[in-house]
Amino acid sequence: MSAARVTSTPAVTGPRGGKAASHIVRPYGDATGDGMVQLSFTLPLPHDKRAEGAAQLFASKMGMDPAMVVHAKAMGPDFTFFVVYGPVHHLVDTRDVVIVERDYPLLPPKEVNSLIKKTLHRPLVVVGACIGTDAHTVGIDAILNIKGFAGEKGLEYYTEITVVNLGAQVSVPDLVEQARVHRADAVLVSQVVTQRDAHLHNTREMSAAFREAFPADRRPLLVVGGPRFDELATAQLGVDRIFGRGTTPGEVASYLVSALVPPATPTSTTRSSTARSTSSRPATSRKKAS
Amino acid sequence: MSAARVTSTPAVTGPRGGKAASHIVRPYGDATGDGMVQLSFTLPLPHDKRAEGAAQLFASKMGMDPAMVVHAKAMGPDFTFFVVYGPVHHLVDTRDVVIVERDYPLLPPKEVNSLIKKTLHRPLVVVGACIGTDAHTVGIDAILNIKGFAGEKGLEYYTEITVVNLGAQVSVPDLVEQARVHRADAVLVSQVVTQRDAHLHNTREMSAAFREAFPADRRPLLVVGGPRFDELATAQLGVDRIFGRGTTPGEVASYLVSALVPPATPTSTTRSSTARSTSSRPATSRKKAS
Amino acid sequence: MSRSTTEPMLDLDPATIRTARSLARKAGAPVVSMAKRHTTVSVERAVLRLAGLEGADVEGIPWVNRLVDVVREDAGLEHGVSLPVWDAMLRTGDDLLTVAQKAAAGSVTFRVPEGKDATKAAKASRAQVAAGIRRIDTSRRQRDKLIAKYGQPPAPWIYLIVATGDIYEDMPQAQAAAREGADVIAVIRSTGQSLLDYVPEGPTREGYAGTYATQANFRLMRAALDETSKELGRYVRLTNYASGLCMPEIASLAGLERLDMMLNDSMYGILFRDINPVRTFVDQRFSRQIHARAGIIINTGEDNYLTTADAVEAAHTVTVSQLLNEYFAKEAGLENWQLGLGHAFEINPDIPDSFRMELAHAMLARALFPDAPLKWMPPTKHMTGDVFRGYLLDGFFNLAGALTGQGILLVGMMTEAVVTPWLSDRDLALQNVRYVFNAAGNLREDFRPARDGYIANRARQVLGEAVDLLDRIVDDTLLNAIADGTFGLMKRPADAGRGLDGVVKKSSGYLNPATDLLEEGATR
Amino acid sequence: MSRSTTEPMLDLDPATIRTARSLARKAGAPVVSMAKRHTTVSVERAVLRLAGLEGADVEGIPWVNRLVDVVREDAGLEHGVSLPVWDAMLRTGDDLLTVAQKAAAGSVTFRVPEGKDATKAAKASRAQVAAGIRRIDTSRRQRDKLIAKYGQPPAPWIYLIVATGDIYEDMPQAQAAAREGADVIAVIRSTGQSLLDYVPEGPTREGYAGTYATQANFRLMRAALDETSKELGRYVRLTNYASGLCMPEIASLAGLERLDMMLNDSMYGILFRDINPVRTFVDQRFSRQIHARAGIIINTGEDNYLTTADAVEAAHTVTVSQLLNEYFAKEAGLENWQLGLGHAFEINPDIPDSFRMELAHAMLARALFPDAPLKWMPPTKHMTGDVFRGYLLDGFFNLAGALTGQGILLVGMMTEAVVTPWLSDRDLALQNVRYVFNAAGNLREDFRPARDGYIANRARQVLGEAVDLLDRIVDDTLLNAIADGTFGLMKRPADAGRGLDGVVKKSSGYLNPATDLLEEGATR
Ligand code: B12
Ligand code: B12
Ligand SMILES: Cc1ncc(COP(=O)(O)O)c(C=O)c1O
Ligand SMILES: Cc1ncc(COP(=O)(O)O)c(C=O)c1O
Repeated sequence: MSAARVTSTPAVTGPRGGKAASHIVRPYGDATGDGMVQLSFTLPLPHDKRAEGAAQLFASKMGMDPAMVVHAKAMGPDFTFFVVYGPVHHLVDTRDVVIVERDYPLLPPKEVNSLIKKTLHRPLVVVGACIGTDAHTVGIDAILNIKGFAGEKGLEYYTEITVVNLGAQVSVPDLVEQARVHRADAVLVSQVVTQRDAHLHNTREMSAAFREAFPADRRPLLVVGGPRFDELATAQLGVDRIFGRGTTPGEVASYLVSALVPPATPTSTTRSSTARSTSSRPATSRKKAS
Repeated sequence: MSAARVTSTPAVTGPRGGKAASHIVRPYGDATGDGMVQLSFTLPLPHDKRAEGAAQLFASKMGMDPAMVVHAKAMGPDFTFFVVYGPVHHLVDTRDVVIVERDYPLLPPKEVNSLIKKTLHRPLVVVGACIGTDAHTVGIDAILNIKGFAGEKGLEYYTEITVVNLGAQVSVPDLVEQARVHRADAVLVSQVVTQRDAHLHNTREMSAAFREAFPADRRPLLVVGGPRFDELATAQLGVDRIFGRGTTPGEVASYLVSALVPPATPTSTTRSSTARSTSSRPATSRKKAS
Repeated sequence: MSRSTTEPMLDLDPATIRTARSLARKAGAPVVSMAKRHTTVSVERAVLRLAGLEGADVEGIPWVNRLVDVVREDAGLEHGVSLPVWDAMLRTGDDLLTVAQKAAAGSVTFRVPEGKDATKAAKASRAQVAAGIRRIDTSRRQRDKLIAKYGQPPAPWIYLIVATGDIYEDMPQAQAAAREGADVIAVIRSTGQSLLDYVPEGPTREGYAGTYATQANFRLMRAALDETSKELGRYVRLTNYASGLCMPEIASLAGLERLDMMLNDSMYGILFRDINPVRTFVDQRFSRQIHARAGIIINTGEDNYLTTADAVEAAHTVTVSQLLNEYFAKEAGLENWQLGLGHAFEINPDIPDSFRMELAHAMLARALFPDAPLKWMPPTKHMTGDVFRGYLLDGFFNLAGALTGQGILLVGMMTEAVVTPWLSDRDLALQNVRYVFNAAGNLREDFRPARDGYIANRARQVLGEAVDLLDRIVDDTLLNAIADGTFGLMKRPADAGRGLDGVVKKSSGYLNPATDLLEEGATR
Repeated sequence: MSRSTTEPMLDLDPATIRTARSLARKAGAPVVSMAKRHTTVSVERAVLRLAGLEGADVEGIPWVNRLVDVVREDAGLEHGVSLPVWDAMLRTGDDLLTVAQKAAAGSVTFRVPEGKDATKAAKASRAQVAAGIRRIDTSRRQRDKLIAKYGQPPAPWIYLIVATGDIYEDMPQAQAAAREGADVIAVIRSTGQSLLDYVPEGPTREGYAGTYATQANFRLMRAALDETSKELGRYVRLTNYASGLCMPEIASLAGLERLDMMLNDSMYGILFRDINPVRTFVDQRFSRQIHARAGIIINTGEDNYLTTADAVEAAHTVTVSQLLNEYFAKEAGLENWQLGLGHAFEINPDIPDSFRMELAHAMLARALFPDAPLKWMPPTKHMTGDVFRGYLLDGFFNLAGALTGQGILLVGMMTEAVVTPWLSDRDLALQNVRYVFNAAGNLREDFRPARDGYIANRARQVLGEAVDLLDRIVDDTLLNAIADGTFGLMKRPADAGRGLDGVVKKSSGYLNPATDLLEEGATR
């Protein structure tokens, strides 16, 4: 069977300037600098020439020039679907890109365990849940359950981490209560449903409740995750860290020790400016944001 | 078989404001005003967090906010492909949309024929060709051949139109020569290959040659067509009319009589400002642009 | 694709199939008898709804909730609500609504009547509930009439979802979807509804990723689709969800308002909403009795298991669940044509021969339940933000549906991993269905898996594993199997989960006129 | 998908197949004898190229063109260039390049030698041309060695196009495509090249929608792919186009530079480039003799007909053309494994059963040419700007390829109707191929069209129409059929079209050492 050979790990060598030193990039269709993109959308207009013109105008407002309306299809009498191709003039300077760098070393489970043991002298307690009416547990389970994710074992596998997984549809008061009962060092919350910004509302409600329920120096570390979060939004949401699409348990474990356990090995000091900025725990128990 | 019932002529009634009187529109994902679009492109960057950030930044420059990078895939070591979803803040005022309105009445073949007969007293001569190295004849043939397009017969079907179809790969000098030999009233040129703007270069070369070869009042009407032309570009390209994607022979025939034959019935006077503006033929033989 | 063409043969051993069915019966029977020994607050509220009690108090708490709560406080629920309530009505001369209002106000108290009082109360309650049952019968006859008039759409029925959260947005979107070719419209429910221990009242406009199921919303949408059915000359079916803590009430409302299909799985609420298993099985039995009476087609939820468990490893759990769902359904009076047993195209597409394995699983279901419509669910778990790949995958899902003769095709959306479906997603998705069925629907004639080939062997293997698992379940009880994470890897012990406090053991004097009418097939 | 599985049977009548082949021979034979009676300027230039004449003058006009033009002026071409040129070399003692330069400068004149001079010139030319033929033989041996070392990739071979217009861009893109899974890389030619009556010289960077085919470009790309073959442990084939006015020269350069496959159709240039039919058939015969010798696989162009004619109505013209291409190829010495006969997935996807009809056509080709690799071309005509729909259609094209065991799969691009392929289009397209072959490649085992079913009937019908058409062609001659618009609806009379003035009737004293060596299978 040929599929065995058609490997899924292509290795394209950039034809023109793929390796260019420049920080300024534009989309690449078939040649460096051509800026080509594909766009599709619906306009609430009946399909006619004017609608196609409106689609073109809209695409040109997005920076496509010339915007080629290559497909237009009526969807009933009031809507038209468009596919548009063309070059976009915007440039991106990769130095302007703000991301949450991994500002902690990735540690294997063994090291995580021994760090906790050596420094905390007790297991680190993690309470996890899907809050609100969200019942998507696969994501949080991927982080917490032994089975894990992407070949990495989940936090339950770590001998020095005690995991309390509350499951789905946990109300915020229940979560706060359970965190108190289990003396949680960290609370891990998952939010997958994002319609009408449900994930943002729920997260803010959750962080406010913890802030109210705990004195600043006793509040557990607040971590949220889910496929549609902006990892930069920690300050707005009042949490300590956000994890997005494709997070692995090892990353979370490594982050937790770096945040909760004084480091045994020196770690990078280029922490993102937002991380932990909302926390006011003593630096001994948690590494402060720089 | 169910497919027979799944008709291809849906008739969606706009849930929210599909019929709103407003001229201001935005894309519609699942609700009026949500502004949602889908975008895909490649950046010449290796796939990592920074590249995803760059994709997000690029999309936000296009007006998406928040821009959700929902898919990122390495294509070799130097390129990453992205799919981005999100709402765009740009609005389109449909009154700003400039289109080439059909500024002539659509006439059935019979009327076209009788108009020519009555007024010109001789057949109208049309010379058609694909110029340059373009060998895509299907488009021009759709307009010229009897067989036609989209259920409409081509110009050869019109008893009062004489069609000389030169086929593909015709050089500009040959075209000018043939137009002279056949005393063409109109020259119809097709351009389908658009790579490196071949269609624009070829069209400009063609119109310049005709301008040089003919005195202004004897120059044939110059019409170009092809799937990627901007119908508004007549002035830049030096032609009298441009036809795009999905043109039908009936439209072309109707245009030709309206442009070349004094109207028997009064037609609309709201001609687009660019149409025929480059012509200086006497108004008796051609209707002038307003 | 015509049903008359030679069915591809899997050559399954009929004895094994019989074994599987009898094991399912053995595994299910204890649960049924447990269900018969209990009632729940929602079952009792459903009885009141059938008796015609509608509306809610100023806080939006339905009168049925108010009434059942007070009865429970005053007299307990072991005897059901009917005896205490109709006893009170007879005593006060008030109608049902007035008694409910008085109960809420604390101006009436309830007792369990005895002797003649009990007989009178029983009779009165039966008469009043029977009127509700007759309304269900009328709805069913009306549906039958419309279908007789318009004709049945050929299989598979195209099933599309609307999910705006606002019934007034849902209606035109549903009508549009019907015009575009949908045979069935499902109105997705708001994420939170299944955890509410009451059914919201009135038309609603603010659901989350779905619209609340209310009697008023049912009525509005049914009317909208009746209008469109007329316009199209084709009966457009309406679907909702008989799940969550109010399953019996929702089922009753569906019967009254002529919904045509209901999502109704025997274990979904347990596994995916953490609803108490006993509560679920009790509620489920009542709901299915209603569905049976109402001529509603149920859709079961085996597809859900494959979103949390692996579709290859857990393939046999789907089969087991289908057999259990079948047993519970039949026990409740449903017929084969009402069993939209669920299964899904959820195998990791990177696995070699994944498509053929999908065919094997789909054909196994087809072979085991030849007379059930089967509901074929599209890929969700392995959909990603790569919408192009997603569109292709949905095309192969459609092809599998065509090749294996599925009855109900839930149309897949390329944006599955991104957003709830957009208008254009539905349009593109229907275009995909159209292409596949039009271009390749009849390919089924040319599809003849070898009797000993990959597909037949895989089907036999899954059936074998299903029998083994059923064997173990019979040994250890179904409730324990559920507690152990057998289904969808979710562990749900029988003594945990929501709604347990709404479960009540029946006394020997328990009366439920609705159940009686349903089980007797009576109209008065 | 493994070739060993039971081939689905079409049950075609062997007698009809024999009739079809013998009619094709009858239709083609007059054209072959016409071809044998003529030579062309390009055939003569190819002889000089085989003799080692490379390079161009300051204006970029290749020396072979300069030389042939002067010879033609001085002595006519009826005798071929070889006698006059080697006669001049023997007379002047100059080497080939010097003679060419002198000819261009007008400092040498040519004559047709006679008697002993003729014998000497003939001998000398044969010796020098034989060296070129031996270089072709060496290339072929080297290819065989590499394939022996790396092994043959399993069918279908994944065929990808690069088309940047710049050989230095093409190289890394081709290498990338190979790493992503391509077995065959085709470098598309610039739109204008086929109309040039000379082969450009040197590496080129400015093609239009494709890159010029030059000897230097061939060499550069072959080296780049050899490097990648080594890296991947898999022989990556290189393809170009032996078409247009320089077909014989391009074929010769391909043989010399170890290209592995060449687009080379007997009628493409006539129909789609308006090249004179006689010119084409003469050039084609010589080209194919070279390809036969070089072990090059040809790809024919039947797919093109379906872009101008309707794929259902004109299905039989594809079959007819395949049979003619086969006849001409065999006559020129090509073997079955070298016949990449073309066909395409171009039926309007809105037609009912379009996919099954595609299968019927593809299986017909498979059944008629069981030992030829067959080149399966993706949808182009019915692709639109709806790239989602296009991606789905390409998926079904891939599936048809898998189900019918095609040998060479030209990968379809979702942007077909929009732009020449982007980097991401190729990546997405390969992902599509991977999914289909991985998930459903083996479905071929389960695909058994009934002997009297839709598919078999359609195949029989097309074969019947092909036989009828061949009958008419035999009656009326192939040249007239071409003039009448039989193929691709293009009307091309035998006395029109480009390059006619480059056709020369051979005299009785005509000499072509290359043809002699090729026909004799000699090396000296
Ligand atoms: C599986 C699934 C379900 C299952 C859930 C089973 C379960 N027990 O989890 C079932 C079938 C029950 C279900 C139901 C519904 N679903 Co659902 N479902 C999905 C599906 C197919 C996959 C989600 C998933 O499991 N992904 C795999 C995991 C591993 O990825 P992940 O969640 O992103 O997690 C990773 C990271 O985000 C991160 N992470 C996530 N959480 C956390 C937390 C922490 C602390 C950290 C550190 C990291 C982290 O780490 C994980 C590993 O990398 C998606 C579609 C899709 N393909 O994405 C729809 C989807 C999520 N569902 C959706 C909806 C709307 C629903 C319903 C509400 C529909 C309805 N109205 O009935 C219901 C109700 C659910 C509810 N009340 O919440 C929508 C959400 C739309 C939106 N953006 O708002 C989606 C996108 C489908 C769609 N397009 O409509 N669903
Ligand atoms: C058919 C086809 C061919 C056939 C052409 C046969 C023929 N005799 O015409 C063949 C196989 C020969 C061919 C070859 C090539 N093709 Co081609 N081909 C196509 C294809 C599949 C369809 C084009 C078509 O027939 N459309 C149908 C007609 C009816 O539509 P139309 O041309 O738009 O015409 C309509 C309107 O535009 C308008 N119109 C057009 N002309 C005129 C003129 C006038 C006066 C008026 C009034 C109106 C009018 O009216 C018509 C009816 O509505 C397209 C892909 C696609 N699906 O679009 C590629 C495509 C056009 N080809 C392409 C290319 C690159 C080539 C090649 C150059 C590839 C190569 N390097 O070998 C070659 C060489 C051709 C050359 N020298 O020009 C590219 C062009 C890319 C670009 N945008 O620059 C495309 C888009 C494919 C791709 N994605 O790469 N091709
Ligand atoms: C079988 C079944 N029941 C019910 C539901 C709906 O769930 P909820 O009860 O949350 O509305 C689903 C969701 O897909 C389902 O599959
Ligand atoms: C058979 C065949 N030959 C040649 C070509 C290339 O054409 P050109 O001669 O214009 O390079 C094609 C184009 O697809 C083809 O199909």
